[in-house]
Amino acid sequence: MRAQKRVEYTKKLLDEIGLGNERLEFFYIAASEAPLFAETVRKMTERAKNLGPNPYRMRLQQEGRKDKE
Amino acid sequence: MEDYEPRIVAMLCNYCAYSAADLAGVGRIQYPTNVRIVYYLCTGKVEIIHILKTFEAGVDAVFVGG
Amino acid sequence: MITAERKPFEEIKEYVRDYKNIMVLGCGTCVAVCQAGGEKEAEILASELRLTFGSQGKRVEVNEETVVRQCDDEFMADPAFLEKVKEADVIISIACGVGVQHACNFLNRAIEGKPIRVVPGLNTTFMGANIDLGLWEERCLGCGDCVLERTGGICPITRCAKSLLNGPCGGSSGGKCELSTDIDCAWHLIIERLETLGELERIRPVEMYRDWRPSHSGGPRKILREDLRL
Amino acid sequence: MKSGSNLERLLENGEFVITGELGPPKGPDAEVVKEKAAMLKGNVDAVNITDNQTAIVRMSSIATSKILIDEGLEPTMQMVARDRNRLAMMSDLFGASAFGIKNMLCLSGDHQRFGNHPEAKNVFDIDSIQMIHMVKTMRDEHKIICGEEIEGDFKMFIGAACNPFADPFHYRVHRLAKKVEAGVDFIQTQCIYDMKRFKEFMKQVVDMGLHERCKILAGVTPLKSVGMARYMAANVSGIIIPEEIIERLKGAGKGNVASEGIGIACEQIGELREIEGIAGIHLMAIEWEHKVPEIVKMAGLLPRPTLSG
Amino acid sequence: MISFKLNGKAVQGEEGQSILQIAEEYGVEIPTLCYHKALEPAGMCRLCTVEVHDGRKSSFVTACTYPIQEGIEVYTDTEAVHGGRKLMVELLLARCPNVPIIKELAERYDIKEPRFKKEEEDCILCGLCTRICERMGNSAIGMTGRGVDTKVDTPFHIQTEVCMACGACASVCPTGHIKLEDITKHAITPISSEFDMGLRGRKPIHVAYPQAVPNTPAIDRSVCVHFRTGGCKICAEFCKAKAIDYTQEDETIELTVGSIILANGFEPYDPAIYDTYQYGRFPNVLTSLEFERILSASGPYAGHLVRPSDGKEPKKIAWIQCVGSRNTQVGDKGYCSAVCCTYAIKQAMIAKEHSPEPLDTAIFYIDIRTHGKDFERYYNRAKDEIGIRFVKSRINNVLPGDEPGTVTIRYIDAAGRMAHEDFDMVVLSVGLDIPQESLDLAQKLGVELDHYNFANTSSFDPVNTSRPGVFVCGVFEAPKDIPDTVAQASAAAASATDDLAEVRGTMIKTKEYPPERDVSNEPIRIGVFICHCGINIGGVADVPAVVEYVKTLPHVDYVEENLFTCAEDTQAKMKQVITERQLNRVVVASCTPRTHEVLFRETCREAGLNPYLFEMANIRDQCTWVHMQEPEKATEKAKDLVRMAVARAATLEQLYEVAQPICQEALVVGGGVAGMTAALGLAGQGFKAHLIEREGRLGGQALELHTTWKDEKIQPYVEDMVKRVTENPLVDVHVHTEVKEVHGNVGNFRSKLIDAHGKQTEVSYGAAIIANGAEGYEPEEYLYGKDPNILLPLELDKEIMHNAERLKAVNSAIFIQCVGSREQGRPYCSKVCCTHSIHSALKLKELNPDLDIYILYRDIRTYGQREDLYGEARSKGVQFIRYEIDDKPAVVKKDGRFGVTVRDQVIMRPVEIDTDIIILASAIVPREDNGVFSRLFKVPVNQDGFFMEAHAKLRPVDFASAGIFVCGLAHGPKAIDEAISQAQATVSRVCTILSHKERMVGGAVAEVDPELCAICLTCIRACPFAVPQIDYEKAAATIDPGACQGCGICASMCPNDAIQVKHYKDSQMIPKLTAVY
Repeated sequence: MRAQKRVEYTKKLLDEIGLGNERLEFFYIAASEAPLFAETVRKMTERAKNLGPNPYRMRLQQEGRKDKE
Repeated sequence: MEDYEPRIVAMLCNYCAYSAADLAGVGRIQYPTNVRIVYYLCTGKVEIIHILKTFEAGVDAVFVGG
Repeated sequence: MITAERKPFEEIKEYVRDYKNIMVLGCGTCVAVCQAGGEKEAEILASELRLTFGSQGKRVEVNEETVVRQCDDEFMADPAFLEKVKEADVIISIACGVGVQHACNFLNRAIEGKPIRVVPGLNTTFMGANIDLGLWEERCLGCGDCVLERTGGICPITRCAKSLLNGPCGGSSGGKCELSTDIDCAWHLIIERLETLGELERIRPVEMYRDWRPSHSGGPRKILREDLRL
Repeated sequence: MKSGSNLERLLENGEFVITGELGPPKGPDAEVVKEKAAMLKGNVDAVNITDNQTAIVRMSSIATSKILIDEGLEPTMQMVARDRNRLAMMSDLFGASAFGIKNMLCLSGDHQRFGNHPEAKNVFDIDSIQMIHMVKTMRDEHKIICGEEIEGDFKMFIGAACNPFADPFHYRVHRLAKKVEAGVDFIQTQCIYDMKRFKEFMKQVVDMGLHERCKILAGVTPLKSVGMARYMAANVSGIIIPEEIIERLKGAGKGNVASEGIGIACEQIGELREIEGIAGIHLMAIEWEHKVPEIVKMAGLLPRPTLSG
Repeated sequence: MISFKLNGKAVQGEEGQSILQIAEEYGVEIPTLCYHKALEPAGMCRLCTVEVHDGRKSSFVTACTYPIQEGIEVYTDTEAVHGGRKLMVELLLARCPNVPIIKELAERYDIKEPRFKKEEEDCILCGLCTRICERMGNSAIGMTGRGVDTKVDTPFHIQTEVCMACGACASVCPTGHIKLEDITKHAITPISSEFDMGLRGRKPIHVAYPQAVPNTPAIDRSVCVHFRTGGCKICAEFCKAKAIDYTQEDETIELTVGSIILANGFEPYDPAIYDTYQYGRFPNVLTSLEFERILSASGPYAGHLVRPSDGKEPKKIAWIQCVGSRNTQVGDKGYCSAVCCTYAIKQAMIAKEHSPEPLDTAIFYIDIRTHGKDFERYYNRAKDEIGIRFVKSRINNVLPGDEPGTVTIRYIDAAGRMAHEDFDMVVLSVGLDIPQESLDLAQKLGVELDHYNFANTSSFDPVNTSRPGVFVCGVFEAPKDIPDTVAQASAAAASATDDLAEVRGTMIKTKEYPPERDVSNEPIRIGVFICHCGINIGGVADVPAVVEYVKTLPHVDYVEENLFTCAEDTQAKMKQVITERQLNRVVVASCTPRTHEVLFRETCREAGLNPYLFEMANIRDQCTWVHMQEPEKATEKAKDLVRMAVARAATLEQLYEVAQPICQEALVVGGGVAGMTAALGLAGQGFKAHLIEREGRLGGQALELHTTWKDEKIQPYVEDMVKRVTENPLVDVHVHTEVKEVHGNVGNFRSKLIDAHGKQTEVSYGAAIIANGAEGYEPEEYLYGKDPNILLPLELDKEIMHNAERLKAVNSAIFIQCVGSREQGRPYCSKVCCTHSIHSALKLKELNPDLDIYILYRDIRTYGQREDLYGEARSKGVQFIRYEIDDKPAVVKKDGRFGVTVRDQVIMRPVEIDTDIIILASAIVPREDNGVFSRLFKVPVNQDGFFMEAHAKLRPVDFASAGIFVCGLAHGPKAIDEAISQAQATVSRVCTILSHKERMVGGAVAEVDPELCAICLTCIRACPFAVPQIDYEKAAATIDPGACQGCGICASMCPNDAIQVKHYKDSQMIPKLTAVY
């Protein structure tokens, strides 16, 4: 409950930052719900693919390359 | 959009989602390799800064499972 | 307790967009208590800034520090801390308005040869109380002339939207203010309280015009205790 | 005589008075005021001119009042504590008096959040009761608040509002007593639909003898439609509309609701006349000024009395 | 070791391995049709032909049969090889043009149409079936005929006795040619999964269900071919751990014990024996247990709600209640199974949640019996908010519906009319039945059973069987739900150990550990142990590559790979390595910490290392098992997971738990039957109990009760109990006493007690039991208090006890049920009133058989064997009239008598009945001082004002706060036997604390840094256990490590990061998270 609310708040922060709230999600998954867990991973992977890479990492990598040059 | 392999961190509670993840293993339910699971005794311990730092580390998505 | 809330992130971002080395300076007392400016919030804001600028390809260094109180010199006099301040191009103070001004003033005195830029990260809101976890409510405007003795300990100046002094206006309904059912009618509360005290008589006489000079209408205020001065 | 206004004189004479209300336009067009004034002329004894009512910017109450005087009507200038501090109030009162305005109504004012400038800073330097006291002091002691003498004569018939339907109900009469204590000459009430509660209120008023120390005009607003009734009941704080009135309007059937509303208003006026301590009616036909003659006539209040001198 | 080249790449293998085996190991694909790992290769299909160079010549050989040789060069996909294979496939296609696998191969080799004459065969004569049959030890089939007439057949082409229908042949046949029914004379019965109620199959080697303990596969000897023929043994060949041991036999173990507890449980009633419901005939008529599996995410349809006949999503489902319960005609199941109403409601609710389309659910019932705690509220929600239909009815029969797969229920409705309705699925709410094994066991033990075969017990000793020393709990005692079962289990544990208290702990062996090394000043040296887990990890991920990678990580001092890290010999070696290399952090990359962390931590301790210096990477359950098709990615992921674990390991700190002495006394609040039972139980276990009673005498509500529903006299029992309590030297009775203060926490509570004279006493105790009872609702309705002939149940009991003559004189009596219960403001069932009223009615009938008695009720809730009373009452002429909540009976006075008007639900018309006395079955309501105890002990009450247990099912008598327990009416309405059972349960629970001299506290608990604390009070307000306090001297919050539960809520809300949960600090979690790249 509290964790979910904290995630909701953090989603707002991600919007402010510009990463977008969709990069974060909270799921209720009971101990017996293995198929749901797998489905959740698929869902989040699909979502992350659609969203594209974390721009912060991409920039870091570019900077890293520049530094090496 | 470029084709890339996203990296995802899942912060999972021992009693719920982490157990479900283990059970998925026992049942050999296949799912994408992109996820890296981090064990939490309880998702109540997942702090905002944990999530932000994980994004700072470069991950593409995070999910919390309770 | 002084309460505050975080300024919109967009606004903070705009303040510091031109700087390379940013320090987020938390304040560990009042604004920490109201979950706006303590160490945790400092960490979060710093992380947010790194992520947002980083994603835009802007290389910035963002560090966070927290002092016990920004409204007192001694808590900021640590040389190691001042060294870090010196390296920063801008300091986002997430203290109340007092702390921001005081930090700005002190740091500029303490560090020679480099003007220190301090910008606020919070909007200081009110003097209030933590009514329940996650809920703060305004209780005092600091009007400088307290009437609580005759209003059953409930402040009409702060808690009545019109600061009325002679009872509830015609908009009071079901114990709530005409502004919103989220707001209690202060006068309703006062009347109830005085009735339980058996002191309703106390608000019978017409409360006369108020002298607003002790409040901010008299300009910035000062308190002087000669006996305490060195 | 406190002001020598028509309203004051009729009341002193024991006439059952009727006052109307006119909302100034949202612009400088004096013709609008004049048109509305024409509908009211001869049908009411004085006309309240609202002061940025519901915190929506309109032509100033003082200027509108002046136009009314020019049209041969008697205005009651309303003044709210929301927009002026004591300096502005007193200077405006001097000006009003100079224009020949003889009645005024002291109000707190609706909160600006309801109006078209919710971001404005309010004033509330003094409240409505203090305003009553201020005007009374100016009139009776020829002094402004700080104690300085007023140069010249200042006359004003001082009114205030009272809402018997706001909460806490049992305190309402005490608040009225405070206004009386502060020196109010007449009271206009919020519009009345819940007659039972109003009678209860008036009994308290009479028991405390307040009706002998000021004149009380009962507020009446005819209901134009079922929608209006429902809206007012739900959204205007301090208004109670009993379900049976809404049912009656609904029962009137299509096309007859407005006349049913007028009928109800007339019945109410009749009933209010019978209540001890009621000196008149304050008829607030909101954006329905053209119906005022009909209502006043139907209620048997025409012609309006005139007093010589 | 033989080295050779495979497609130009140097590879290695063992002598005797075939080319095919090596190719598979190195991931080189060679097509096969007749090859099977478990069988000797035959080289029949020749599809695996490859080209081999031995330095002198090239030849084409079958890879499955050709042994590897030093220096040869093997090519698996040259043009010549390809051409040869293509020809093979073309020939096969001509022979079997319609076999899917052949068609697939043809497509791969780009063959549209064979150039040869097509036949209509589907057997390719690969011989897998005959070879596997031979391996199974049977040889029921063989190749018959010659040349073109060769085929697989049984001797003489007739079905054979020899074939056991094991199905091995069919399972290996690549083309689907083998039809078991052509071969065997035996019935072909698939092995059905017991856990999935036969809705799907299982293998002879299986784990009973995913959460089974131990989670080890076992061989089902009754179906394993090896145990029938001596053949097969394939599993032994494949198990890398060499764990298969066919010689293991059942062992007879002799135990000498002081007590025996029977917890045999039940079996679900089998509705197939009765054809009303067509179970077993219609596929969409299911038992509730089958439906439970369908709803389960791990069930046969992965949680998708579909019906078995056609896999369609149902739109309408019906539940039929009382199948195998409350029916004396069928197998004499006259009792109520007590659990079915609530479980049916639950299933209907979940079914609605699971259904993507709006689902219509209807429950056909006789009486809804939601008498359990909080169940009535659940029923109301189902009815009023969720929209589940409840149809009061009697079922006539079940017939096929109009649409295929649908089922028609024909029933008689509440008004006695015939009606019918069609459903897509019908769920039978089957009752609880005692299995034959339990009857045999009871007979062996000499334990008496009642006429329904439940163990005979008395209300006052609900877990004692007729034989001393043998105890019972759960459904074998009486039908009951999980909370009551769990509570009763604890009760049985308490009773069974009562006589054994003296020898408690005498057989414990204490483990000795070497002294712990203080590593705080050592440079970090991490040892990483990476497990192959046989092939579970090593078969997917490249473990050696992970090892090489991990060696490059900072602080890593030592890395090794193990076949099984958890194996005993590996553990021994691990300890040795830790000591030798002075490792101060240990990481194991293997399975899940949920099962194995304890073991490895233990290993660390045994090696003198603080157990908190251990971290795990889950590279099996969450990596190789779930990425079996992607070995490279799994390897990369394993590296990441180990890197993350290593990053965290470097930050770990040694944590110490300290021993806190336990005060071996208990406080019992409330001197009623529950409180006294608890106090006596504790005394029996050798612990002192302080029994606090607010009134001047012990006994509580029981002092007003006459007999139990089993006709046991309550007064002598209570008197005896009071005597035993008063005389017991270990029970310290405080009457007229109240609890004023409660301080401390589990193991060490302190309280101030104050008696009627204001005298204060201090007591210390290690645990507390709240048993302050409840009281009867005093009705304002039905003229109560206005006439002495309107009585409450306890007042009637008193009359029966002391004034029976008066009762003999009355002509009629009316009981009104649910007075103050099951209505707004008190939406719970008071549970005991139906039974009490019916029992009282029978008592009245005993006094005066001519008495007219009416019971006005809403649902009769005589659960369990109490149902007998209901039957008896009806047979003795007690009239039952149902009324609805919004149409309650009306009572008026009438010439010294009363007129009671009630709407008869059958004739739908109000009827007026005259009566002399009225008994109001009034509610049980919580005591007002529940609020006081709630504040004092910091324990919650539920919406109705009764105390709320930590978990309704798993911890029914515990509070969430450690060391405080609840029993009896304080917990909710219940019968005397249940209150006693709960009281005994609390004894057992308290003993788990008091039986230790000390308890270890600290470890992974929250800790405040006073320097950072702003005393904002957030932690104090947020902690669900009320642990944080203000330390005024330090001017900071402080957290008692003994009381902290380590949940971390305070830490996550602390604005200054002043609170950290040890072992889960930010500085320990963030490095792990950020090591993700």
